[in-house]
Amino acid sequence: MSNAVLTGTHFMLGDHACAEGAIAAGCRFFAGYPITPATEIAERMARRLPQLGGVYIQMEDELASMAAILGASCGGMKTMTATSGPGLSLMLENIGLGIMLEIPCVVVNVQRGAPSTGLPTLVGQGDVMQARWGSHGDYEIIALAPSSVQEMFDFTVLAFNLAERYRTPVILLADEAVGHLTERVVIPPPEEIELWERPRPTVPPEEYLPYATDESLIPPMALAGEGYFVHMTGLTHDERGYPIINGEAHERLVRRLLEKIRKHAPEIIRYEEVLMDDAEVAVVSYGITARSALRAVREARRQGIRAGLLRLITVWPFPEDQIRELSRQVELFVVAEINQGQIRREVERAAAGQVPVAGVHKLGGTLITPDEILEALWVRKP
Amino acid sequence: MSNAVLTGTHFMLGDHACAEGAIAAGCRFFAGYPITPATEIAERMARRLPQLGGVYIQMEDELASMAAILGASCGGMKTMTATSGPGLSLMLENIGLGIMLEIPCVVVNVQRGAPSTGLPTLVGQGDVMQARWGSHGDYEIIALAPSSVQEMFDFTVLAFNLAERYRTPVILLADEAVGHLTERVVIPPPEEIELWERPRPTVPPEEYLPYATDESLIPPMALAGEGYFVHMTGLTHDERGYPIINGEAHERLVRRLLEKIRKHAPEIIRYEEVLMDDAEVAVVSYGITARSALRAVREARRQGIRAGLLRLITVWPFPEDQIRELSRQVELFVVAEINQGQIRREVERAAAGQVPVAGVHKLGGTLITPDEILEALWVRKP
Amino acid sequence: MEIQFAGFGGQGIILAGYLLGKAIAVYEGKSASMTQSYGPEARGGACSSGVVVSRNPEELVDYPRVTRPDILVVMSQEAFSTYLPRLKPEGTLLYDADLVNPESIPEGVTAYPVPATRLAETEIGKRIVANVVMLGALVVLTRVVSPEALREAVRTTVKPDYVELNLKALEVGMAYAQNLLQPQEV
Amino acid sequence: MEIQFAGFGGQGIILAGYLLGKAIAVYEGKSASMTQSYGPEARGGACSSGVVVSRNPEELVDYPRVTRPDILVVMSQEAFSTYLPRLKPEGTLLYDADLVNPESIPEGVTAYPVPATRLAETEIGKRIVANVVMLGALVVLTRVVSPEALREAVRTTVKPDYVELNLKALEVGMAYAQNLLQPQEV
Amino acid sequence: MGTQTVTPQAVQHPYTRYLRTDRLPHIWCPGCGIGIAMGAFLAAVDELGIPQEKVAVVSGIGCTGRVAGYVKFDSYHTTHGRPIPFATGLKIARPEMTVVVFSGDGDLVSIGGNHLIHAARRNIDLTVICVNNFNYGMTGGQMGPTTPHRARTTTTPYGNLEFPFNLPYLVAAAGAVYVARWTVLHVFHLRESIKEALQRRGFSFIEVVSPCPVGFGRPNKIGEGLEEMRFYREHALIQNGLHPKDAALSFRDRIVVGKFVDEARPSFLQVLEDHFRNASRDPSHREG
Amino acid sequence: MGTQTVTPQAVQHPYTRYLRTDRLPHIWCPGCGIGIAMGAFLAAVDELGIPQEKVAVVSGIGCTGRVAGYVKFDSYHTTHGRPIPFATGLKIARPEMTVVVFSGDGDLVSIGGNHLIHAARRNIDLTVICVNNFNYGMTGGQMGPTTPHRARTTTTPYGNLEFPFNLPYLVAAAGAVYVARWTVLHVFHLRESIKEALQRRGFSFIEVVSPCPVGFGRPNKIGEGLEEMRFYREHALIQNGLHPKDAALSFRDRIVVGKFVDEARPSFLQVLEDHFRNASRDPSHREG
Amino acid sequence: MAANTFSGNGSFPFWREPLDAQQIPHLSTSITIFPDLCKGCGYCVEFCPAQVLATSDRLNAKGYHPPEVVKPEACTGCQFCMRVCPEYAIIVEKKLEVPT
Amino acid sequence: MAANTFSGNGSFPFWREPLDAQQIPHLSTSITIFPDLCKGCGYCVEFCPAQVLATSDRLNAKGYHPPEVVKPEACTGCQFCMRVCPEYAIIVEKKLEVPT
Ligand SMILES: Cc1ncc(C[n+]2csc(CCOP(=O)(O)OP(=O)(O)O)c2C)c(N)n1
Ligand SMILES: Cc1ncc(C[n+]2csc(CCOP(=O)(O)OP(=O)(O)O)c2C)c(N)n1
Ligand code: SF4
Ligand code: SF4
Ligand code: SF4
Ligand code: SF4
Ligand code: SF4
Ligand code: SF4
Ligand SMILES: [Mg+2]
Ligand SMILES: [Mg+2]
Repeated sequence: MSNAVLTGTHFMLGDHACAEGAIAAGCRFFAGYPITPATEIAERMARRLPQLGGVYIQMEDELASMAAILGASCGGMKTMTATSGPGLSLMLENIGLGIMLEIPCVVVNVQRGAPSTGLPTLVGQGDVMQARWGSHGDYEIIALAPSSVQEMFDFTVLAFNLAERYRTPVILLADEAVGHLTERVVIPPPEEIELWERPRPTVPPEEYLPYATDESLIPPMALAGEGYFVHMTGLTHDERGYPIINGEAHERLVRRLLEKIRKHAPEIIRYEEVLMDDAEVAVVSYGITARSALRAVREARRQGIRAGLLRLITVWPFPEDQIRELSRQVELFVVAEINQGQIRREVERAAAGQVPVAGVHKLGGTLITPDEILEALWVRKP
Repeated sequence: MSNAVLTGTHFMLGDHACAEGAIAAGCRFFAGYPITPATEIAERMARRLPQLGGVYIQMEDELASMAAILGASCGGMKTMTATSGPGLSLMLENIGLGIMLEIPCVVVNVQRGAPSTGLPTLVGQGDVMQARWGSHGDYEIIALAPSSVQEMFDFTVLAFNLAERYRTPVILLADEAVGHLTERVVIPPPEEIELWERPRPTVPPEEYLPYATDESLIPPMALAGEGYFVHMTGLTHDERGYPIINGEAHERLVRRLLEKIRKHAPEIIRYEEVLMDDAEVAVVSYGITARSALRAVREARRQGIRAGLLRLITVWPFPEDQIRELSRQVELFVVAEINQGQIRREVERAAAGQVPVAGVHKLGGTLITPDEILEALWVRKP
Repeated sequence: MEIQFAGFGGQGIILAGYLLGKAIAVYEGKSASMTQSYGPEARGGACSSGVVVSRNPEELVDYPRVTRPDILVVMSQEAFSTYLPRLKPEGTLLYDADLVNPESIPEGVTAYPVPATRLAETEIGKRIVANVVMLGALVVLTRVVSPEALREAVRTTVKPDYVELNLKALEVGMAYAQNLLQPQEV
Repeated sequence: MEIQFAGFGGQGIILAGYLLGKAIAVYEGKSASMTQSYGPEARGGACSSGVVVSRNPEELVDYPRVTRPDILVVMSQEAFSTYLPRLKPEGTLLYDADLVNPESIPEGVTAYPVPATRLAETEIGKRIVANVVMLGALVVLTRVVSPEALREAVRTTVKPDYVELNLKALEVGMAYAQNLLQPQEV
Repeated sequence: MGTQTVTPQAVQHPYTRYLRTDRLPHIWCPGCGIGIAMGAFLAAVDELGIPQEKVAVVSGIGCTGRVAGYVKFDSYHTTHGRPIPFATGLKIARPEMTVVVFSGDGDLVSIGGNHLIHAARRNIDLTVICVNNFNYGMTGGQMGPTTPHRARTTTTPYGNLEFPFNLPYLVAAAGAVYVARWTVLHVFHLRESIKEALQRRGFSFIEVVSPCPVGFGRPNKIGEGLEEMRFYREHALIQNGLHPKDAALSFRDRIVVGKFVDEARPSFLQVLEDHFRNASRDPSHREG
Repeated sequence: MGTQTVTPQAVQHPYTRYLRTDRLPHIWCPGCGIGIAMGAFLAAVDELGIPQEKVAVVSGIGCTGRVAGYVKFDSYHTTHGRPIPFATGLKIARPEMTVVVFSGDGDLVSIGGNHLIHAARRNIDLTVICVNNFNYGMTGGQMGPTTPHRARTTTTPYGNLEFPFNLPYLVAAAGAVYVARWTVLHVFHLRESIKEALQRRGFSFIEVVSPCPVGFGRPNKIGEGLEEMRFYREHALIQNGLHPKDAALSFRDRIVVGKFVDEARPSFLQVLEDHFRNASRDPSHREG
Repeated sequence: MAANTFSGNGSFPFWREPLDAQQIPHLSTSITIFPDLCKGCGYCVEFCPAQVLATSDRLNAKGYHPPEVVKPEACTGCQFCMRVCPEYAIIVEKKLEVPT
Repeated sequence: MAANTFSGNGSFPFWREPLDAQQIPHLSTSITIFPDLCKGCGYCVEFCPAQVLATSDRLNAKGYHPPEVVKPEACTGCQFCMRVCPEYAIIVEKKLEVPT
């Protein structure tokens, strides 16, 4: 187990950094199915996990991969899968199961140009709304968008921590450009990597109610083989985990699942503000595009525009309150993202007509350049 | 073929009316997989289609069902599948393929309580955002929400018409309550049922460019076996249908796919307004819930509240302009839907802070009652 | 107007609702909606159906679920206990006299015992038509629909081989109900 | 500072970018990003890699794709034609003298022919290290990184059995470049 | 002769300790065979003396899928078709546990067919008990991949166009090391067979032919469960060791039962153990 | 002896009229066998004289999946794993067309495995040509369900833990009526076999063993395609009529090829035709 | 054989007094039937190799006719009835004979 | 056998003049090689049953050594080379001998 955490400075591929982040977070089970541009995560896990007594299993498809990481997590392992858009579309039903059963796990989507097979080798950021709404029914999800290779490492660790703490699948919403980028990564010594673990029952099996919660709304999780005889079902269930088919029970359960995330949103939500203090124009961006946005904002400042950057780290939950707050400060929002304007819709909703919202969008295949964003900043008001 | 259109007055199950609507629209191929509460559609098709020389095929799962209706549509048939949330989650990848290849077909989702297996036999309206965003990448979709058994018939016919005219998969977003409702249905004589057909090439094969379009943005579709030697791919493609992997081509293709729907949105979008002329409060609702909303609005009028109903027929494209318009008229929007507030978000965005937006929501299993909506109408401003 | 049928799966509760709804909606041209519900069991579970008739024949029933029935027909003890509290204060109750023991019936409610299952067995020889016997009684006791409309619904719904049987069951129910009413009328 | 490598799949174009990026980012502590791109072919298609070095060593490279390279290294004719127009007006060009025929080089550009593939074949006996020979030349001709950092990158990257070979290739490239510069210096 | 009164504890049904008794009675129809199959499984666990907390049951969706909700083990009622990959993950995480997949023919062979064959191929250490009632019971009796040719169901009102799988053959061809079929009438054979399967390393598969009077008996005019069971009595033929290719079931004809395959091949977890030995020698984590 | 100059038309390659020549050269690597397999298919169509507009080719995603993009038939490049159900719909809509699924082992047997066995079961009238290169070529050489035990790929750096399918056995057990395997070196046998398969009613399956020097040859130290083809020459053994259960491939050992199954069973479309006769007699559309 | 009485507080909430309590002579096997669990499938009666059981006239709460023991002396203790009952409504215990 | 010349405007845009044009005596079979299509896999050379072909020294535009005809008289017209070439770079036609 000595080389579980590769402490030191590396020049590393984004996808590899993600794999190393998972390993550093304690992930010892990876089930996956190859897909460009996420394959390198699987390949790295296939080489690394057996060295650490962990298991890499290549499943027959993404449906199976997602089901397998849920099963292994019920057995107590920290588990992950990685895919791209087409594979994510296949995982959605079981992501819903993970949410309903409250099983911690991490799902990586290295986004590529889409829809359909689209542009397998080229960048896209078009799966943002899918991450939030792709599975049927109502739920809340946590999704993180790394902008650098370092963040591929850091946010993967964070994704595991959030998954464990809130007992929920967490999506690492990367993109091809970050996944296929090679940069310096500093991996800290293990003792400096903070790890959170899922809540576990403190009562004996007779007293254990698998889905009873305190005000945290997060039920402690008994693992298979511990004598708790847990029952988990994707049907609407009561505190014992038993199916109960009526509207009241559903309201109780699903409301708690929603509130579990919403209530903790203030501690989950993360973003970075650059030059926002006195900004009159706020660029909102995330993932690879946030880097272009950063250059654009700096350049705008040089040109005398009071621009700032709000970089989303958690794309979901979306920092609505912060946008609402900023609506009182700035005169314009510019949302830059490689899609038709998915987060722009969220900004529009939160800005609620207080401030105009412009967008810089491409549909995939090429990065948005700093100049393209800069141009939008010059048009203060649409 | 004599009894293809069951002209006359019937007392019919919603699911059965959907099947009859499909048959009346000319659907002769149904591929499906049973799931409550959509199974009765399949069962009806299984009995009826063979009588008409059509084919019912039960596939091994929903992935296969969706792929099969795409394939059969390329062969020139009008095709349909029907499922509920869990099945829809499995169809998403190939719905994306249908959008990318521009294949007309109809996908019925009789929504039930969700997420996950949830409440198989009880109502839900939680798959609205999924219908719009469930498949990876950017696209636009058409989704219709019937409120009565008659509309299960009528909107299925309409769904086929829209699918054919715009060369795109169309979702009939029904719900368990409507699907399992039995009411009077009047089926008109065949000659009174207007049917639209997909555009077909008028040029000989040598001159045919499968994805070249005029200003309609809808390319004419050559069918298999006609000597056009079409090639269709889910990869980003050019006008010949050949793969081309770069950002410009992607921008061109996906932009057209988006604009194909957006440009025609005014003729696609349908809604019904009841008592809206002088309304100060607008209730926005759809599907089964719109019926409660209607009673609530009528009752509110009796009680002296100037309430009106905006009932969505096309949930997607969403009638943003109409909401924007109404924002100048009404003092409050109340959105009633059996989910956490999915369409409420759209109303909020379109209302852009001009008018407050309240919601009456349940998460599934029970209908929203007229009284519950009425109560929200009394609270004029939040 | 709301009519609720309730009993066990297998008793034809759904068909009863369907026939009544069809008679009203198709053969009397009113607007009616019928809903149904059952438990997870494929057989033997609780089962109910409801018919809501619109005040205005031109208008769709706005809220199609039965909330407070005007008429309640129960064919099991469990159904009796579950649904009686929902019956309107002045409502009408029909119950299968052999399957339901109506411990206490609220004042204001008009209650009719109809031994539909027994009548089906003895008069027709087919337990399975108890639901239609009940419908026959219902039509006489409540006049919610005309006998002829109900007959037409039977004719166009059940398999051709069973039409006669079911029409006979209707008559049996009607005749029994007529008798029930007789003393009051005389 | 932007450096672009381009050629065919199989020439080690990606590894060249990686080694350079690693030398800069890890062993000289600057901030550098490396990107790569290739066509749909698994083998033999066009292939390129790019390294962008941040002006400020503390700061992440903001836009990590090469847009206008300061230095261009091409190892195929196709790569030459594709990438030359993007080279900065005052940029530096290295090309494999046997694989590229640089029809016309814009004024302002400093161009160095380096027969890396031939040197790799003749001096090392392994065509496969042409990329590292090219890197050796690059380090001397452009001073974009120190030779020692590059050596360290080689040592920590290639499989142990191949370290010597690659270090030798570096020296061969450096020596060749030294010679190239000599006449100018003298 | 005389009457003896015993304490209630003494007449506990042997299955009681393995059941979530607060959820009984179960929802299965009169004459449904799933309860018999579940009982045989409980008896097998009991007789093997496997510690209760070391057993996990994973089901998909369907009438049979409800088994997970009744057994008092760690039990998971997953999504339709996915119990096998879920169980695969669970087993790898908890190799010391006995992980059993208990589900229906539609769940395991229709929507879940791919996982079934791949699990057999990789010889993952699971026992799969598949209740074959020739239809989708839960959704009301539609045809499925085991429905006999020409049989009637709600989606084959004119008779089934398709041909059913011969499950033992399919699973054997995919790589299962233990394959058997029994009807629920063969309740003792079934129990013994489950015991054997639970003791094997690798992928074992038991098909349990079972009456579904509602979904299959009624539309095919077979009648109630009792008639179906009588049919098993008259038509079942035990042929242990028969090559599974000859074990096809046909509609209302001979029912071949028995143990068809019982072979040794290194299981996934066995190979994995070796593998760790190799892998842990590889220190490579170069990024080049 | 002498030189004759002929017109360009005279030296058209016989495949040219079946190719989208504006898309050539294809993207396959030097030594890749997919081009050979595609050629054999084109030759088969040509020799059978099937009208070009009556042939449709459906592929999934993968190197082999690119076939749909090169052949000048109605051709569909669908999603990964789904060409068979897509083709099923197409064939039912266009029964007069010859519908061929041409795809890779990963596409058809890994993610698409369920459709493969169900298509075989229902004996739908399709010919499936599966290029087995023992790995996922397109994504850069990962293991798949045909990768030999212990073989190395990018996701089995210590050797493959799992066991591969014996594809002919699997597909035969599922119900295919025509099953054969050839290597691309057996290019004439392959062509003849494809001709046979195209003439059969029902589900036919041909496995084509093919070199993938990049994804499989290199990591397994086999070398280039040429070495792989030499291996086929030395190790292939034609055994027509062999029971498919004995046709397993093992790593670097004998390669059994031949036609293993050629049986008659009513195809899906044949049964459907009968069915219409029955069904059209049923006027029922009662809603009760 | 012993007929067992069991009324209440055990784990199966629906278990009531066995139908045949007090009626059956005790041998070395005891058969306990919980009639209210029965769904009347008839398997126990049909497949008892010794015709020990018969369908009773009594209707249980669910409306089914549970079995009763009619030939106790013939019982071999094979437990087939217990194993084949889908409702776990029968218990057969093999015991040493307990003299009264 | 005839060696064919083909330059341009056909359907394969990359087909150029055959490598061996003008060099080969014509028999009843003609072999046409399109060297610029070749990716140098060596299959045609290796598996020609009559060793008619050999790898040439020439490098084509893609950097591969295409085959050349070295023993034309041995060609049996079996077409194996044509069928096994993954690039469709060889055409073998069987013809009636055409006297010059
Ligand atoms: C994705 C999905 N598709 C369909 C269903 C609906 N469904 C539930 S159970 C079932 C079939 C069950 O059949 P089987 O596995 O044979 O179990 P049985 O009920 O016969 O025991 C189906 C189709 C579902 N729950 N999820
Ligand atoms: C849903 C989905 N998952 C994964 C992929 C990535 N993918 C593309 S091709 C392929 C494997 C192809 O292997 P095979 O079918 O054997 O074809 P080959 O390239 O070997 O010819 C994979 C995994 C995808 N496109 N879609
Ligand atoms: S429907 Fe069939 S399988 Fe389901 S419980 Fe009833 S008898 Fe059993
Ligand atoms: S990667 Fe393999 S299968 Fe793909 S083109 Fe190259 S050799 Fe062929
Ligand atoms: S134990 Fe055996 S013999 Fe005794 S009653 Fe039961 S089945 Fe009959
Ligand atoms: S086997 Fe059980 S359920 Fe069936 S009749 Fe006997 S006691 Fe009743
Ligand atoms: S046709 Fe046959 S003999 Fe002639 S060159 Fe080709 S392979 Fe050799
Ligand atoms: S077979 Fe074709 S590609 Fe291969 S060497 Fe011969 S001509 Fe070249
Ligand atoms: Mg079943
Ligand atoms: Mg492959």
